Amino acid sequence: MLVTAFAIIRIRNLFSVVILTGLFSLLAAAIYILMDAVDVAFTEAAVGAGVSTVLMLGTLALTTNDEKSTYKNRAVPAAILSIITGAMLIYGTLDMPNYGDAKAPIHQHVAPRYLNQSAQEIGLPNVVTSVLASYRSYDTLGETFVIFTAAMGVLAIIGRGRRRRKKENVEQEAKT
Amino acid sequence: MITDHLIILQIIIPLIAAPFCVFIRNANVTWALATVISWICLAISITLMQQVMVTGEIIYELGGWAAPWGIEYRVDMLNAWVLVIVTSVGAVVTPYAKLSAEKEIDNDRLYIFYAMLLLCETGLLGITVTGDAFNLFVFLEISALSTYVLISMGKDRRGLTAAYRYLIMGTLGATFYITGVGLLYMQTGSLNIADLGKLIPDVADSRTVQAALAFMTVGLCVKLALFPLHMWLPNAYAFAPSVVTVFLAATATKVAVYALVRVIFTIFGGVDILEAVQISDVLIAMAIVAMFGGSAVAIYQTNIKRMLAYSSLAQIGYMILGLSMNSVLGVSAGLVHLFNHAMMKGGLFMVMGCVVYRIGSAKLGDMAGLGKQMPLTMGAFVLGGLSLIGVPLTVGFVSKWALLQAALEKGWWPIAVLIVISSLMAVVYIWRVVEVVYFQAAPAGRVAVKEAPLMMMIPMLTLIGAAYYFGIDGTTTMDIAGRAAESLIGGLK
Amino acid sequence: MTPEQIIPWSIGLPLLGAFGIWITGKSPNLRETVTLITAAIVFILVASLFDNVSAGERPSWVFGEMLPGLSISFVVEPLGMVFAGIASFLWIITTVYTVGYMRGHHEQNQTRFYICFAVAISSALGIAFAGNMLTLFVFYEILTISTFPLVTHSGTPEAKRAGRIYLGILIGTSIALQLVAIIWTYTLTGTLDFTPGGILEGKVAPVMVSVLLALYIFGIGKAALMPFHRWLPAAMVAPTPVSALLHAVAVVKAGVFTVLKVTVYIFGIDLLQATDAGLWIAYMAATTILLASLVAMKKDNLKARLAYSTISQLSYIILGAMMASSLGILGGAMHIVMHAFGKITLFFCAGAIMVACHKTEISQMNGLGRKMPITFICFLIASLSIIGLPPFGGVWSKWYLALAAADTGQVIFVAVLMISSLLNVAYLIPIVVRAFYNDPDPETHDDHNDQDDHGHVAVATHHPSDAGGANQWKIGNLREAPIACVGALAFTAMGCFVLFFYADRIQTFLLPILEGTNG
Amino acid sequence: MMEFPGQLIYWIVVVMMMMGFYIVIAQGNFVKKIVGLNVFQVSVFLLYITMGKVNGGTAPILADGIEVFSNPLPHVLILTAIVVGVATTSLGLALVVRINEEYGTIEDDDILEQESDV
Amino acid sequence: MKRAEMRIMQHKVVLRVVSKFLIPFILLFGLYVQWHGDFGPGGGFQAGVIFAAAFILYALIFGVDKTRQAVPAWITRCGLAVGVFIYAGVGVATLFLGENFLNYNALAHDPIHGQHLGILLVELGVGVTVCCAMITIFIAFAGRGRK
Repeated sequence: MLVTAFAIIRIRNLFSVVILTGLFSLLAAAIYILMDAVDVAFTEAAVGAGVSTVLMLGTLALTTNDEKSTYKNRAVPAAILSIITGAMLIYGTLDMPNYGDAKAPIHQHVAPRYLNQSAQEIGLPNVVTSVLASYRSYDTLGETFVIFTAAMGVLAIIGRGRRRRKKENVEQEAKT
Repeated sequence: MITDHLIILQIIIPLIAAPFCVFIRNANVTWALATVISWICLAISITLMQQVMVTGEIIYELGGWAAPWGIEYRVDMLNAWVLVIVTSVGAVVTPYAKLSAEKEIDNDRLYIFYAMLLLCETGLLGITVTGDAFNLFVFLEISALSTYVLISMGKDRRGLTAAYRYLIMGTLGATFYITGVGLLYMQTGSLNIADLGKLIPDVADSRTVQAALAFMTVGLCVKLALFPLHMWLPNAYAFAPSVVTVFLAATATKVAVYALVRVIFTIFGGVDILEAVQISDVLIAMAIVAMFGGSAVAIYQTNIKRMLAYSSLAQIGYMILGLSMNSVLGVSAGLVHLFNHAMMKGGLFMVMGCVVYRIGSAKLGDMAGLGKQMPLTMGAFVLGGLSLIGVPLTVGFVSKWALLQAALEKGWWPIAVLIVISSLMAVVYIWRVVEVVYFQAAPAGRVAVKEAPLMMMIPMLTLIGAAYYFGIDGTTTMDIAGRAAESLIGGLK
Repeated sequence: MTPEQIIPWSIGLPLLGAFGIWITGKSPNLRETVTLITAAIVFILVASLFDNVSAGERPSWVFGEMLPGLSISFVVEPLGMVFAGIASFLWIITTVYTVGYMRGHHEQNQTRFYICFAVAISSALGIAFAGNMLTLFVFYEILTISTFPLVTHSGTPEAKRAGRIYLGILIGTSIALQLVAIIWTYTLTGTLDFTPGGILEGKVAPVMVSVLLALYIFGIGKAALMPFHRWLPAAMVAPTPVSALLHAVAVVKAGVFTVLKVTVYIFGIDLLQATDAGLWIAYMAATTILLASLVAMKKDNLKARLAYSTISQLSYIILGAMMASSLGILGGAMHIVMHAFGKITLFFCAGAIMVACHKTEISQMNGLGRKMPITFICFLIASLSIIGLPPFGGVWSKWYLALAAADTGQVIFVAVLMISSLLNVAYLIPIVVRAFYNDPDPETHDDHNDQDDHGHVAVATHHPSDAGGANQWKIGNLREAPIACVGALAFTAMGCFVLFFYADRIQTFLLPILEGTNG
Repeated sequence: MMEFPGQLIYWIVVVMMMMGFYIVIAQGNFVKKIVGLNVFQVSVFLLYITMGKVNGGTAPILADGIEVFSNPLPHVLILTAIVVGVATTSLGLALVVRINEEYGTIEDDDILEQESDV
Repeated sequence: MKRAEMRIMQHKVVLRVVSKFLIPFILLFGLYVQWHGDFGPGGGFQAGVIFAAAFILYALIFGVDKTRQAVPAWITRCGLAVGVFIYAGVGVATLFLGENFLNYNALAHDPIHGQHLGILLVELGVGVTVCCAMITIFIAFAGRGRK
């Protein structure tokens, strides 16, 4: 994955970049499965590798395929900023519980109830679904509205009406 | 019965109204719907405010699941206050929106515009009432996405790039925020804000928690456009449709400030985090730079919407300055400025909306001679400008008074002086406009301009009037802000 | 009406009047009647308070709470009573004068002019009756803003430039210095009410007293203490009635009035005496007195000369306040009255000359006294009063000031007062002399527009050259200004004389303000 | 360094996050910025998922005979976050398409140049 | 994907046949994921995406116009709204039944049944919205390309 991410930075051909991003998502999905997050992996594969890639390809089809210039002037400050932020995070990780440690606080406070009692309270085997659709169903409602917003937004931005008018403008410009 | 569910009604009424707009698709009907809804919201928020005053904190368990397991809504003085700010601006903006939006937005998209406006308001309200750190993120995104769309809907193509840049910055900010939430969750196992507040003191010296604080703060500072994370704001405000600018300027950054307050004083309140890790020094420094940078750049702007946007940056600096003083006075100064700035900046941007409606431009040069042609509108501008400067009898004075007092109480002389100097800079940029508007003759080519239509004028005068009403009677607002501040700081000392 | 009710009425009535003026703006006669009636009623209202106050009552009225613990409230006490009395009384006279002047001068936008004027008077009364520093500050700012359109009335680039200086200095000093001082006081004491004997005693370190005092005194830009005096000469581009009432009476007196209020009721004379905090400001005031007089001598433009004279005279009052003795305070307070009558007369004369003969520069006034004898006689009377010669009112205030200076052992201030009186003579009397004894210049008609070497006055008069004749009141070879103008200025000149005899009444009336002090 | 192996996976995640972050701020191409945003977000998702993992646990689907489960809550959160992510991406891309139509380019520098001309 | 490629695809017979064959199965799989989410991985969101994928495939192969004929704009647009209505409606229903918002226990006498029903309904809402959203977004992009 690291290699993929690095390749995304270096490669200038946007088509390849997009394909690599899809690959990156797929790899992430694979890792999710390793980490027992099957639902997430499913979604990531469908969305990250599927929908996003298709949309990006669609965008590229409408715009351009190659990145044009280099942005050396920004590279150094950007790198410094990233490194500082990263260092901050690494600093933060130093006090984290070990990976996979079952005694970490994260597994002690809220989660046990979902695992132990959802069977009685909700009655579904898939705890993720129980949490998603019942315990934290309100988040999911919000999520649905996010998607709704995005879809309406895309309609507003590149829906049909505007394009038609735009085309007339272009024609007019071409004439003059 | 229904009073028990007011909190949730506050959110879901506008939320459900948004898809209705999609069904209706008729611009006028959706507008009427949005207006009615926004007034209902205002009524609800005021009722909530009264309830909170009587009964204290109100808790609502969504889905019937108790707090750390489910998501809860939790309204105290502070939220109720922010709710009132957002809904009252919403209630004034929607009537205003009709004409302005018809002029500046493609008519076949108006229904989407109103849906987005409702969603944006819902998102902001959702951020405000929620007691759950992750739920906050979800509503942050609802409001953010709808904001991007709203900004891009104008006819100026620069609105598109502004929206895009905001999208990048905003998403980065939101991602920073959830990174921070994740780190906190890792250390405590909880996502509930109140619960976190209890758990944090035990793990406060963990480096993870410190990193979490840093990430959440940075993420929210992007949203509230604190210097140096403000780059998205001026263009977004300048090139968005006027009515969108009014709404955003008066609400969006305020809610982000609120979220920051929650993080600092509720989540990290138990450990007096401002002192503990010296964030306050950093915040104060940034706030002061914002105050000066914002005002200084504002002086050189030729687009007045942009000028006001930069002035907003400076005003955000005041708010953050007040909050980072970490005293009851300081925090209440910051909180009261939330409201006050919403009134005056909303009013000023409404003036600009009227100007754009009539002359189709927000450039200073094009506004010459408007003082004669649009006397009421321009009079409102002067009044709003005076408030921005902080002249007595205006809300700006109330905030500045409180802020200065807080600074002096701490014995921070230089800061008091800086506050004063920066408000003098406001004199300069407001003055530039007054001069052009009143003292220059209208350009010869321009067709005679009429006064703004009544439907835009009334909301505009309402906001400006409010800026004076609450300037003359600052006790109500100061009292509420003071109580909110006490409840925040009180938990800490 | 009870005294308590009079307060809101007297402040609110000018505002009502302003509204009435706006409504009747289409018909000049009606409009000016409204102004006059309003002015008269306001004066009657204010005057009716006089007895209550001199009987020791302190009528008060609270408008509302602006900030928690801080209300917009009003209390009438002798000092404010005096100031309000002068402002409202002179408003009537100025209105009469204005009618003549504005019509004679064919000014534009007269309705706006009258409205702003009424608002300015309302805020001056607000300042006079203010019960605490915050209220005072509020009206102080309203006064600044409402007079701004008057300063830029003519709309010329010159006027705009002046307006910018005016607003910049007044708003700048008030927000940057005065407001800070007010808030500081509030954080120290928890109150801003004007209290006999002051509120700061024992609440502030002696060293900081002088810092705080400096913030106040320099923050009150309207008192025109150098180096914040530039706005006053700049404001002379305004029509003369404005210069007369506002920039010789209402605005500048609001400034020194505030200085007195702050000295007496915020700091308390005792505190200032004990700490000597005011001394260096007194030196500043003395410097201002002398420098401004010297500058005045060099000005050829009449209104500019009068403006610098005003600056110099205002510093008398500041000096009186800063000497921190009861005599000084009394002298200062009386000087508010005396100077008001004197200076308004001088400005009226300047305006009359401008209306009748279109002269603005002193060097053009040769022999004018023969054409306008009444005007110049009044000018002489007012000059003598300003200089401080008996039998005119000005002598008393100067007398008290000099006594105070001698009393506090500051001989140098006595000297300053003397020298400045001489300078007064030097810059006022030659005008009269020139007008009466020099031969008139050959008639140069209508060249007054561009004879403006000092850049202070550029009153655009757009009437054709022969229309000037209609503005004059001709009897034989006399060419006086319209009767409304001449009547007004004669009346105020009379006032200078009358005040000479009533000075003791004023003094007894003012004495209670020193309650609560030992000195 | 006892904790070295335990933290290593976080560090890898952090490095990826920062690569994404770098792309967003350093690259001038609008599509690539969005790609960077995706990389950044996916990395944050990974961070959540990694902290939800319990050694020896299985996917949180209740079944007889299994006692140890990984923490389901991060999964839920990330499900939501992924959706939000794709919503943002689609909106961003829509904007890019429009920007390309209006400006004829999707390079930051070119657009800045065009805007400064106006 | 290039526009040219897209157009070529519309003429490949094999693709057309295969996809015609495939699309029903994708739809079926989508439905399975929708209803099976309670037990295994999956749920409304994933199902919605898969369901939409079928239409997207159709659009890729047969062109946007044909897809638009099959699924008119108003259907997807209303679908968007209907989906969120279902979700929010469940919440409102619980409100009317006297419980807190989204407390499914109110939906049936037995809390467990209530929870089942509630989860099923909201997952349906999510599925509908996501599916329609994806189709809308895709068509907006693809529709943009044709000159």
